[in-house]
Amino acid sequence: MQKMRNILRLNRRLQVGSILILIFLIFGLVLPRFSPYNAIDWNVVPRNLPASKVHIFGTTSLGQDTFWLLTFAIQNSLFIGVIVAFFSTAIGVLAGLTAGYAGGVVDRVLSLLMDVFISVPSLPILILVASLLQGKTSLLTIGIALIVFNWPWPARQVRAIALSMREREFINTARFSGKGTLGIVVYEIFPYIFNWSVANFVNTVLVAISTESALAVIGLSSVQQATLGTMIYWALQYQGILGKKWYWIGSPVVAIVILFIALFLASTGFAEYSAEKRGRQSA
Amino acid sequence: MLKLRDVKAYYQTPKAVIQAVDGVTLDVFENEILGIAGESGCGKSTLLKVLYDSVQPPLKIVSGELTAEMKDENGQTVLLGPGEIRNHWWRFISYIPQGSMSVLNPVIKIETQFFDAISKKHNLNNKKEMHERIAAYLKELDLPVEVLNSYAHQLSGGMRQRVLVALGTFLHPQIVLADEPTTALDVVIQKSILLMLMEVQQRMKNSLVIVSHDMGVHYQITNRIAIMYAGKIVEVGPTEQVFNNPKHPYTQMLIQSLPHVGDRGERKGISGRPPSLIDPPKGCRYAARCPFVMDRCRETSPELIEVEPNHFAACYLNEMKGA
Amino acid sequence: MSDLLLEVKDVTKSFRIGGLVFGTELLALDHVTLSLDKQKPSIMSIVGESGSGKTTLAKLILKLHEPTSGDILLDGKSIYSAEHGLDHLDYLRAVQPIFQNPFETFSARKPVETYLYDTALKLKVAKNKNEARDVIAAALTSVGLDLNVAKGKYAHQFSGGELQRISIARGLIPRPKLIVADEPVSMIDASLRMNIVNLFLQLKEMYKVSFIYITHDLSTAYYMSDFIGVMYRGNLVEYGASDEILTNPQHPYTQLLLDSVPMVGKKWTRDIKAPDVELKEYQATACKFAGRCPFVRDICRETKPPMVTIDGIRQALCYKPVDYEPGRTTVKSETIAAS
Amino acid sequence: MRFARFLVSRLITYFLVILIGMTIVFFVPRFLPSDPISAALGRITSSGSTMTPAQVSAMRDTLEQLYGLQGTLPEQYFNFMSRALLTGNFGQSLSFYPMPVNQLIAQSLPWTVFLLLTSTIIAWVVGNFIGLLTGYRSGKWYSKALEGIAIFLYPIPYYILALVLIILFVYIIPVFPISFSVKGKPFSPEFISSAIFNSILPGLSIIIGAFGWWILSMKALSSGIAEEDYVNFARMKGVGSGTIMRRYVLRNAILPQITLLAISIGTIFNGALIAEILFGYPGLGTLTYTAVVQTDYNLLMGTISISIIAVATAALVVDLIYPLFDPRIQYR
Repeated sequence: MQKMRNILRLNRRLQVGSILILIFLIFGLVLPRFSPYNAIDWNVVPRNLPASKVHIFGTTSLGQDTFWLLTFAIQNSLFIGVIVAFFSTAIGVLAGLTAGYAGGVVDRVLSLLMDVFISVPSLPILILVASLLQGKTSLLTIGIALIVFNWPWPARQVRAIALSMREREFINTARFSGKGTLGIVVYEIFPYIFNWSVANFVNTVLVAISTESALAVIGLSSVQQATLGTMIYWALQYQGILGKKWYWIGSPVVAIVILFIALFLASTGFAEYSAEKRGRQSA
Repeated sequence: MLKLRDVKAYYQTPKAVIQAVDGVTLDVFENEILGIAGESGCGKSTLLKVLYDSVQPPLKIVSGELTAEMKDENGQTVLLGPGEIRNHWWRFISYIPQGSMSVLNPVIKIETQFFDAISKKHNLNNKKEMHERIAAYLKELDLPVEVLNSYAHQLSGGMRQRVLVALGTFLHPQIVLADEPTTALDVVIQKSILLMLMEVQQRMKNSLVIVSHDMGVHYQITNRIAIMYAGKIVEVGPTEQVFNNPKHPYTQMLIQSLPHVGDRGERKGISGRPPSLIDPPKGCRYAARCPFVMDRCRETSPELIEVEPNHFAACYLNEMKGA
Repeated sequence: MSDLLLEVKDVTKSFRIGGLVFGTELLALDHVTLSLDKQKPSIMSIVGESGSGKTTLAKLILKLHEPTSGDILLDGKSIYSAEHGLDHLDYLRAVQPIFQNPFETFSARKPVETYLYDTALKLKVAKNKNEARDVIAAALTSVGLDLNVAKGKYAHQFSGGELQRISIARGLIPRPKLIVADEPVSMIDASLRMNIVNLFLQLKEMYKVSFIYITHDLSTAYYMSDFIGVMYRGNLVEYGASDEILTNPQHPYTQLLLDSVPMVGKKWTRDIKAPDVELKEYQATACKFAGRCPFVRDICRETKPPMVTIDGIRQALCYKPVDYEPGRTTVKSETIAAS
Repeated sequence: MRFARFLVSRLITYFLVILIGMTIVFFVPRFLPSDPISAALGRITSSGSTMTPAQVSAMRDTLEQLYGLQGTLPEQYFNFMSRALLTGNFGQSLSFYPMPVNQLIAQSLPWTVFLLLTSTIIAWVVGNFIGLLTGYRSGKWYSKALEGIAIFLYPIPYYILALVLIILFVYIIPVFPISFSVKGKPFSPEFISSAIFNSILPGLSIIIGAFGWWILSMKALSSGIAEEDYVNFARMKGVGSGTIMRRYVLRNAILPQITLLAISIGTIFNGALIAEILFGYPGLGTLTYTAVVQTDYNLLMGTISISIIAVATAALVVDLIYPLFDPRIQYR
C-alpha cells in the first residue's frame, strides 16, 4: 500500500505546485493588461487610501494602487526568473554534457570552473555591479549576472549523470550500431537528462527571483521597475512597517512565500514523478 | 534442527501477490551441510529468509509451521516458533550474506561490526575481553588479526568473504545459513572459502545450510541437497544419490545440461521459461517444460514421496515405476 | 590481405588510477600476443579470473580503449590508425560485440528494435526500411526468434535469454567476420545457458563467423571453443587447442584453475595455496605466478619466463616445460619431464 | 598518501577560487559603463559644493591615484592583487576618512564570523538530526509533520524571514529593539550578553532559512541508506535499531552533507549578508552596504574581496574536516 499512496502523494505535490504557478501566471501575465493605470507611475491615485472596492489593496504612500502594482511586480519577477532559468539551465546542460561525455582535460577544466563559480559568493559581486551602476541597473544586467552565477549548479548535476551514462553498455551498443557521438548524446543520454533539467529549470526560476529580490530589498536592483523586491524596498523606504501599511509591505512578502513554495513543490514533484515513471517503466 | 511443514510465504505487493515459497516441507538435521539448489526466481533466497525468521513486509508467512529446536546453555532443548527465533540471532542461528563489498559498513572498523553482533544480548560487553576472544577465533581460521583494525575497502574480495564467515560463526551458532556465499568470487578463492566453511562445520558439528545456483558447489561440499523449482521443493536427498540417480525430470535435465572438462558430448539446455509465480499453473509447475509430461501432471501437483531411503522426489513417474 | 583474421601484436595497456599528481599505474595487459587465422571460422576462448586483463583485451579489440603500446590488426590492417589502417565503417561491419548483461545492452527508454534498424541502415547493410526489415527478420529467425515478437517492445518486456538472442541477432546483421563476446552467458541460468552456447556453435557454421569468447567458466570454454588462451595478471600464460590445454595443462596456473572449478563428478583435492596479495604481485617483475606456484624455483623469481612453444602450436609462459633452462624456447611434449 | 592527494586538490581549488573571484572583482569596475570616479564626482558635486573645472580635474587625478586606476592594466592588476592578498591594505576609506579600510573590516569581520558560524552550525546539526529521524523512520506521523514544515520553510528566502521576524518581534510583540545596540566595554559580561541578545533575531532568520534544506537533503539520504545492504545485514545481526541509526545510517549519510555544507557556504553567506543589512547587525554585510550607500570605492572593494576570501577559507576548513569522517580517504 505504501507504494500506491506514495505515487498519489507525488502527484498531489506536483498538482498543488502547478495549480499555484498557474494562478501566478494569470496574475502576472494576464491581469496587468487590464490595469487602468500604469501601476509604476507615482501619484496616479490618492495616497494612503485603505482597502476599498475601487482599490482592493488600498494605495501606497507613493500614490500607486497596491493591487495593480503587485500584478506588475509579479510579471517582472517571473520575467527575470524564466529568462535566467532558461539560459542557466541551457548553458549548464551543455557544459555538463560536454564535460561528462568528453572527459579528459576538457572535463577537468570545466569541472574546475564549476567548482569555482559555485564557491565564489555571488551576492557581494552582484552588489559591486549594482552599486557601480548606481541604480541605472536594468533587469537585463541583473539577469546576466544571475546567469553567470547559476549555470554551474545544473552543470554539476548533468555532468554526474553524463559520467554515469558513459559507462553504460547500451552506449557501446549504439556506437556499434553506427551511431556517431552526437547521435549518442542526443538519442541515448538526453532522454535521461531531460526530466531532470525540467525540474532544475523550475527550481532555478525560484533561485533567480529570490536573488533579484534580495538585491532589490537593499535597493540595488533597478528600483524604477516594479518587481516583488523593489515593492518591498519602497515600502521599507516609506516606513511601510511603522506606518502599519500591511497591504503595501505584506502583499509582496506573501506573494513571494506562496510563489516560492509553489515552484519548490512543482520542481520536486516533477523530479520524483519522472523518477517514479521511469522506475515503473524499467521495473 | 529446523522443521518446515508445508510453509507458504508470499510477497504481498499492491500490484500482485508473488507466491515465492509455496508449500515447502523440509528438515534441517544436526551436524550436516544441506544444499538448496535452484535457478534465479525459484524462491531459494526467500526460503532462507523464512528459515532465518527475518520475514518483513511485503513478505509474509501465509500458512504452514516452522519450529526450531534450540539447545540452551544447560543442554535442554527449547522449541521456538516464528518470531521467537529472531531473539536468538547470532548465538543460535546466524547468516552469511552474498555481496561481500556492500555488506560491510564502509566507514567503521571491522572489529566494531563484530562487537555489534555480540554486545547487546550476550552480556559480553567489556571490549578487551571481546577483542581477545575474536582475535583467538580469527587465528583458528588462520586469518590475520590486523583485519579487525582495518576497514572494508582495505580488504580483497576473498578476505572480506572470510571475515563474513568468521563473523557468522564465531559465537558457535547451532545453525549457519549461507546465501550464495561465493557467487561473486573467482574460482580459486571460492574453493578456499568453501573448504573453510566445511572445516568450520566439521569442527563445530552444527548445521550449515548453503544456497547456491551452482550444482558443482553442491556436489563438492554438501551431504544433502534440496532442489527447488518455481517455489516448491521438487527433490531432496543425500547428495550422492541425487546426483547419481536423480528422480525428478528437472534435476535430470539440470545435471545433464552441465558441461564437463574432458567430455565434449552434446549438452542440451532446457527449453521454455520457468512459470510466473504470480498466478502459477495448476498441477505440476514443471509440466510445461517436462518431456515426460502426462495429463495427470497438468491436473494436480505431485507430492514429495520417498523413492529411496530418505531420497524424496515430487513426480508421478516415480509412482508408476514404484507401483 | 594477410592469412590472419586477427593479430594482437605485443599489446600492453596500463591505466592510471588516482589523480594526476599521486596516481599509480596499473598494468592491465603485459605484452600480449595472439592471433586467429582465417582458414575456417573458429571460437577462441580467453579464460582468466577477474583482474587477469581478459575484459581489457576485449575492449581493446572493440576499439573501446587504445593500447599503451603494440597494435591490433584485422585482416592485416591496424584497427586504430585511420589513414592506412581500417576505415571505421569497415571495422564496424567486420567486428561486432555481445555484452555480458542483456538488460544493460539496450536502453530502457527506447524500443529494442531501434538498435536493429540502426545497425541495418547505418552500417549500409540495407538501403531502406523494408529491406532492413527483411535483414532483421532473417537475423532474428537464425537466433530462434520472430520479428513481430520484438515489434515495439522495450527491454524490460523480455527475459534475459531472449534479450541476449536479440543482441546476437543485432551483431549478425552486418555479417561480421568476428564477434567479440564478453562473458555472454554468465548472467543466464545454467539450464538455459547451453541453448545460447549451442546457438554460438550453429552460427559459427551458418554465418562463417569467428568468435572471441571471454569467460571465467572453464567448462563452457572447453565445450565450445577450438582454442583457449589462459590469462593471469595481464599475461597470456598458456595458449593452444582447447582439448589439449585443459586435459593436459602445461602452466601451473591452468592446473590450479582446473583443480579449483567445482565440477560435478570429480571431488576436490585439498591442497591449494591462495594468498590474497593483490597489488604487490602486479609490480613483481619476474613470473607473476611465482608467489602461488607449487613448482616455483629461483629462476622463476628473478627472470621473466619466455613464451615456450610446445609441439609447434601450443604455448606456455613458464620454465617448467623446458626444465628451467633459460634460453630454451621450444620443446616436444614427450620430452617434458613428468610433472 | 591518498589524504595528501585530497589535500592538494582542495588547496588548488581554494587558491583558484580566490584568484578568479578577485579577478572578477578587479575587472567589474573597469568594464562597466559608469566608472567609480564619475560616480564619486557626481556625489560630491550633487552635495552642493561647486568646483572649478581645474579643481575637478585635480580631484579626478587624486581619486584615480587613490583608487589605484593609474598605470597599465597589468600593473594595476598586479598591485591590486598584491595589495589585497599579501598586504591586505585596501587604502583609506572615504566615508570613515582617514580610517584605513582593513581596520574597519577587522572590526566588523568577527561579528559576521560569530553570527554565521553559530547559526550555520545550529541549522546544520538540527536540520540533519531531524532529517535523519524523518528519513530513517519515514512511516511515523511526526516524520510527515516535520517534512511538511521543512517543505514550507525551505523555499522562503532569508530576507523574507528577516522581515517577518522584524514585523513579529519588533513591532507587533516588541521583544527586540529596533536598532542593534550593544552596551559595555568589549568582552565584558554585559557586552557579551547584550551582543547575544541582539543577534538572536538575525541568527534565527539564518537558522530557519537554512535548516529546512538540511532536513530535506538528509531525509532523502537517510531513507536511501536505510535500504543499503550493510544496514539490512546489521538488522540481521540483531543490532539494535538505535545503534543502526547512529552507527550505520548517520555515519554514512553525514559524509555528503559535509561536502554539501562546504559548497553551500557561499549561498549561506549571501543570506547572512542581507539579514545583517536588514537588522543593522554590525557585520561585514552592513559595512558593505554603507560602502555602497556612500559609494566609498575602496571600502567596497575591500569588503567584497574579504567576503570572497572568507567564504573560500570557510569552505576549505569544512572540506578538511571531511577526511576525519571518511576513513576511505585517510587509509590506503
